Amino acid sequence: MPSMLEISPEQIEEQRIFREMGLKDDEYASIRSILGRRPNYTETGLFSVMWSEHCSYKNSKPLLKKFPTEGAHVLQGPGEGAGIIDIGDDQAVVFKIESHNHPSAVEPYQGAATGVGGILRDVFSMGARPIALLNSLRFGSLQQPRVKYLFEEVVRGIAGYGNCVGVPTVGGEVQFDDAYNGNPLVNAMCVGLIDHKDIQKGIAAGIGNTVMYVGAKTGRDGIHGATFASEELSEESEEKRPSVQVGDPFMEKLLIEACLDVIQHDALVGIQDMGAAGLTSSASEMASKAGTGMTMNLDYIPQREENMTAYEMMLSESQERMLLVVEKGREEEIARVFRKYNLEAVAVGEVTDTKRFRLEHHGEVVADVPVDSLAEDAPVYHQPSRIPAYYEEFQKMEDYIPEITDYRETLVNLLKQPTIASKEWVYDQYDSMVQTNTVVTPGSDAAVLRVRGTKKALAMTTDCNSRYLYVDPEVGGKIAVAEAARNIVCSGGRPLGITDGLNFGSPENPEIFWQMEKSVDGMSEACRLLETPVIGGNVSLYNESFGGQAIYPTPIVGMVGLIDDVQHITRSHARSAGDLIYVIGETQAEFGGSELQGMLEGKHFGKAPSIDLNTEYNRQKQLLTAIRAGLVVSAHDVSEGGLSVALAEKLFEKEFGCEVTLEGEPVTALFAESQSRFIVTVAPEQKRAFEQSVTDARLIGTVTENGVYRIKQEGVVLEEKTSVLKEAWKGAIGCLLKSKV
Amino acid sequence: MRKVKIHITLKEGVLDPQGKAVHNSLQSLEYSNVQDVRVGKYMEVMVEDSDNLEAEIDRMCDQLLANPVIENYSYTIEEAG
Amino acid sequence: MRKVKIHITLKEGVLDPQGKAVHNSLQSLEYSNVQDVRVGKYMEVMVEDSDNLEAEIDRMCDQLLANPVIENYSYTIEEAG
Amino acid sequence: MKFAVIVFPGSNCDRDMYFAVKDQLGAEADLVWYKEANLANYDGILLPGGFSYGDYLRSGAIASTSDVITQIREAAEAGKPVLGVCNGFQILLEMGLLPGAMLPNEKLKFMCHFETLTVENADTMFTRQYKEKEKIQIPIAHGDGNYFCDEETLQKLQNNKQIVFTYDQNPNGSVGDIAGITNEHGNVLGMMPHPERAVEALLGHDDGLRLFESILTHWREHHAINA
Ligand SMILES: Nc1ncnc2c1ncn2[C@@H]1O[C@H](COP(=O)(O)OP(=O)(O)O)[C@@H](O)[C@H]1O
Ligand SMILES: [Mg+2]
Repeated sequence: MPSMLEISPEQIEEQRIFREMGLKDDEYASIRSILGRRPNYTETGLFSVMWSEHCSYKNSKPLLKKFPTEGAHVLQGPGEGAGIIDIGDDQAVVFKIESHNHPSAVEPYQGAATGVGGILRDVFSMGARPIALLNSLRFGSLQQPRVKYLFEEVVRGIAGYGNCVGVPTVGGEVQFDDAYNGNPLVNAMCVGLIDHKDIQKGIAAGIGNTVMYVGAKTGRDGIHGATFASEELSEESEEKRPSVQVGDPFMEKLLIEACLDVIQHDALVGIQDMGAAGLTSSASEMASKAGTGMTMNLDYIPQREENMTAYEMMLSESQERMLLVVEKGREEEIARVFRKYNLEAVAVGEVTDTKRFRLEHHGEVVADVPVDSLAEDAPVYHQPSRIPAYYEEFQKMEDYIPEITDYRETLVNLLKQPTIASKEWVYDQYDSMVQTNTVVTPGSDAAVLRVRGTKKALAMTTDCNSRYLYVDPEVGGKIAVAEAARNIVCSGGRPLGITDGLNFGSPENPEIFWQMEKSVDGMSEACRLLETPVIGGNVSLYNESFGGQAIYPTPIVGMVGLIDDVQHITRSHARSAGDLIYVIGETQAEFGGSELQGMLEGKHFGKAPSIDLNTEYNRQKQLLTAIRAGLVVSAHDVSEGGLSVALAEKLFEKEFGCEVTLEGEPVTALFAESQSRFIVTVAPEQKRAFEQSVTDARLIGTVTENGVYRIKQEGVVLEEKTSVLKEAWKGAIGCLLKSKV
Repeated sequence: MRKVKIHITLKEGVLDPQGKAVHNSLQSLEYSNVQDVRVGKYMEVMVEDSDNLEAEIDRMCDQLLANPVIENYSYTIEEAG
Repeated sequence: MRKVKIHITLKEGVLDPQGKAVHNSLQSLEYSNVQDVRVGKYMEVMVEDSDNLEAEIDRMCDQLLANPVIENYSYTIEEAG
Repeated sequence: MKFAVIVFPGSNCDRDMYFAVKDQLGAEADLVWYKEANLANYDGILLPGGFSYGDYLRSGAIASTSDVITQIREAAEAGKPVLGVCNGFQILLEMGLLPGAMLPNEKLKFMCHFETLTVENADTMFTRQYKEKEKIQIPIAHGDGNYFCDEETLQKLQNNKQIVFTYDQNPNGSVGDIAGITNEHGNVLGMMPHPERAVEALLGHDDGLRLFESILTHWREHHAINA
């Protein structure tokens, strides 16, 4: 848009140009009344990005209020770049998850890479050193060439960025389902470590203080990225492609080190990353939070391209940029810190007492709006909600019981399902060890990192079985939180809290909104009962593919737990032959939304497995107590594929065998996905103590040396070499990627 | 046999971190007259001649060799030994 | 101002993992007439003209842009806007 | 003995190297920013892994043209131990302190996991605490670890016993399964696997610690003789 020919305020109104920017008619009307005049082109742009779902949460705010966000150890709840939880010794853990779904659908490598870059900035802008990355991914069927391409490139992009900045990628999850064929999900989580005294806030306080810009130059990248992220994918979004941003992890690495240096400087007042909606959101939010105003002169913004307009600069989503507020007169001291890293810190504005957001460019005022109107006054929508017909139908169905004759073959096929198969193809591409703190690398239930210089360690995981959420969002929401907690507990940790990545279809569809409501209800209840407050998160809506087919509701749970003593760290793999195998928890004929159902029927339906959160809580507590007492050698939760899969996964690392005797109906016992179950191994000498400690545990067999996986019930039910099962499981994803379609 | 020489470059306006790093490095080596560096790919593809070679090369580039979201390509076709 | 177009290619005898991968992908996409692929780099360097520009470009390439153990380089110099 | 861990823009295993030397080996070490380096006061030079200058252009290429390189070369010529790990190895190759060059991994993927290495020469200042042909577990984490040199150079490396570590299962396509080589004099070692990541049993294996211990004992003996 050449500046001389900029569209006039009148044209914006008459030709409804604001609609192209994503604003609705009544939103435009309320902007007009806030300003008492028609907004100009730049101003309309400011509102369009700040009032997009991505920045304002206008559709999801009423739901987010339901989450429990408080807890004794919460130092920072939702609202800042990332949440913070105390871990003792004046240290705290900082974490947050963020989605980059739409950019990744269009340009998977850069979309995923910049997703990682963005979440890192959220964490180090709090003053924390990023110590770990995780990611939660959803793709369609690997039979489709486009899906293969997306999958390979997304993983490469995550690796390319994370490996280069030197933050280990230690865990995550990947699920494959047709529901994601046209709309993959890429959610990245970052965990940081901080000393209490270093905690920063993104505020523009102190009238007269200087606003400084640091990092990469501003180009025309990702203009309208934030509104783009809030639109359904359409043929048109293919055309918006040039807006895709490109990441520079090298620049990010310099920024991390420089920002961690600069937070030690007493001239620094506030710091915030430029995320979605770039300069606009960082600047206006910093001023709004501080109750101040801000003036910026755009002539000083470092620019990568020629003739950039105010609109373009303010909406650019160029990566690797930060905004600082520093004490007036001390700009040079701050600039010097950055210069060491060959970075330039440039004064671009001033904190004012006007509560207005005022921008100058080429000697003219190009925007002047109340700062709170951008950051606070976005409309809030209470979308109508309606129970989907499919759900009512599912609830009326008879329980689905699969018919299986060959248990061995069924197990092998389950192990080859890409959702269950080994994710080594993925995580081998990630540097999971840099920073030398990773005690448990990917491949166990949760990743574990020791806290250097202490006895403590942190366990972390991301989880969400969206099939359960599809068949029953409320129950599925509970399960997502509970499953994450199980993974933390199995690793020897006490769950501290969660960050949530809410990925849904269009909230304007009442049935989708119902999914959102119910998911959040279920998650909230689980968070309350399991004592894991929500300290931050991200909302990504309009995840629908070309045909308008919405994804499965996918509220990803990122959880961090504290392990008091590295001695308590426990892995999922069996460690010695001769150890006793126990199952904790009951199994019922629950197959709705199961992996087996998907495999046999090609779809998911019926009722989700039931969950009783009190039982869940008590079991987790008992198991954790036993782990801390040293009674447990290995622990693994039972999830997709049921007991037979969980048991196999326990044996793979050392290719042990097992002798297990089944109870009850074999198909259910082997493959049902009943919740709140664990499978653990215990040394024979701890038998009594363990059984006294974990009252729900039942002995089902032993780990054997001979490498044969054998399950009996009045005769052998299932027998196969562990190595054969492992081969099926380990090679499945690689095979699918190589196969021609 | 033909030798197809393919140049793949970043579209204008797309950030080129690699070019930037090379540029900075040349500057610190005191090549002060360098104004800009852009880094792209160069491929030599040996291919049997066919009637619609150009169409085929276009298809290859669109499908695999270049990333149309951020890259442009161009090529020349030469006679090869 | 001059635009220097630099081609950096792997020396003969040096294995080209990227070229091989591209070749394999092309084959699985059924471009069966492709015989070989080599992948190199292509750079565009904008530079102010000088008396001994060629010598300078040679030096840049030797010093930084190409690795003589595995790579060859060649370039052309064009007038630039 | 005092080590300098050279930090380039984009180095990211610098702190790991520092902690390995300081906390596990118990020797003195400093993190030395590449622009502020004065290496005369150090007895050993460590070039850590990471992505110096983003690994743009070629891994290690841009770092190998920075000012500190002269001092590293001097230290090497003075016979001080110089260890380059991963990106550090790539820098040593680009500097020409070690022969050969690095290509992308054969499968073109970054990879990160433990590998079994064979100690091919236990008679160097870096490996004297190992046994010849000993198998050790050290992790790799690289995208460009496919070591290349011509036949003649390979012959020379073999004849001079400059090949110090080989992979048991070549992960990246390296010529001769090479994981690490020294210069002719034996005081400059470049290796792709990360010994500094294998110095604590808590993190999996501690086979890497003896590499650092070797340097230290060598230095002590040498130092005792001089004194
Ligand atoms: N995208 C990914 N990135 C990194 N690690 C992953 C990813 N996906 C799966 N993993 C790792 O693979 C292992 C198995 O994952 P998963 O089957 O999802 O475990 P669980 O069911 O116990 O949550 C875990 O250690 C997990 O962290
Ligand atoms: Mg698990």
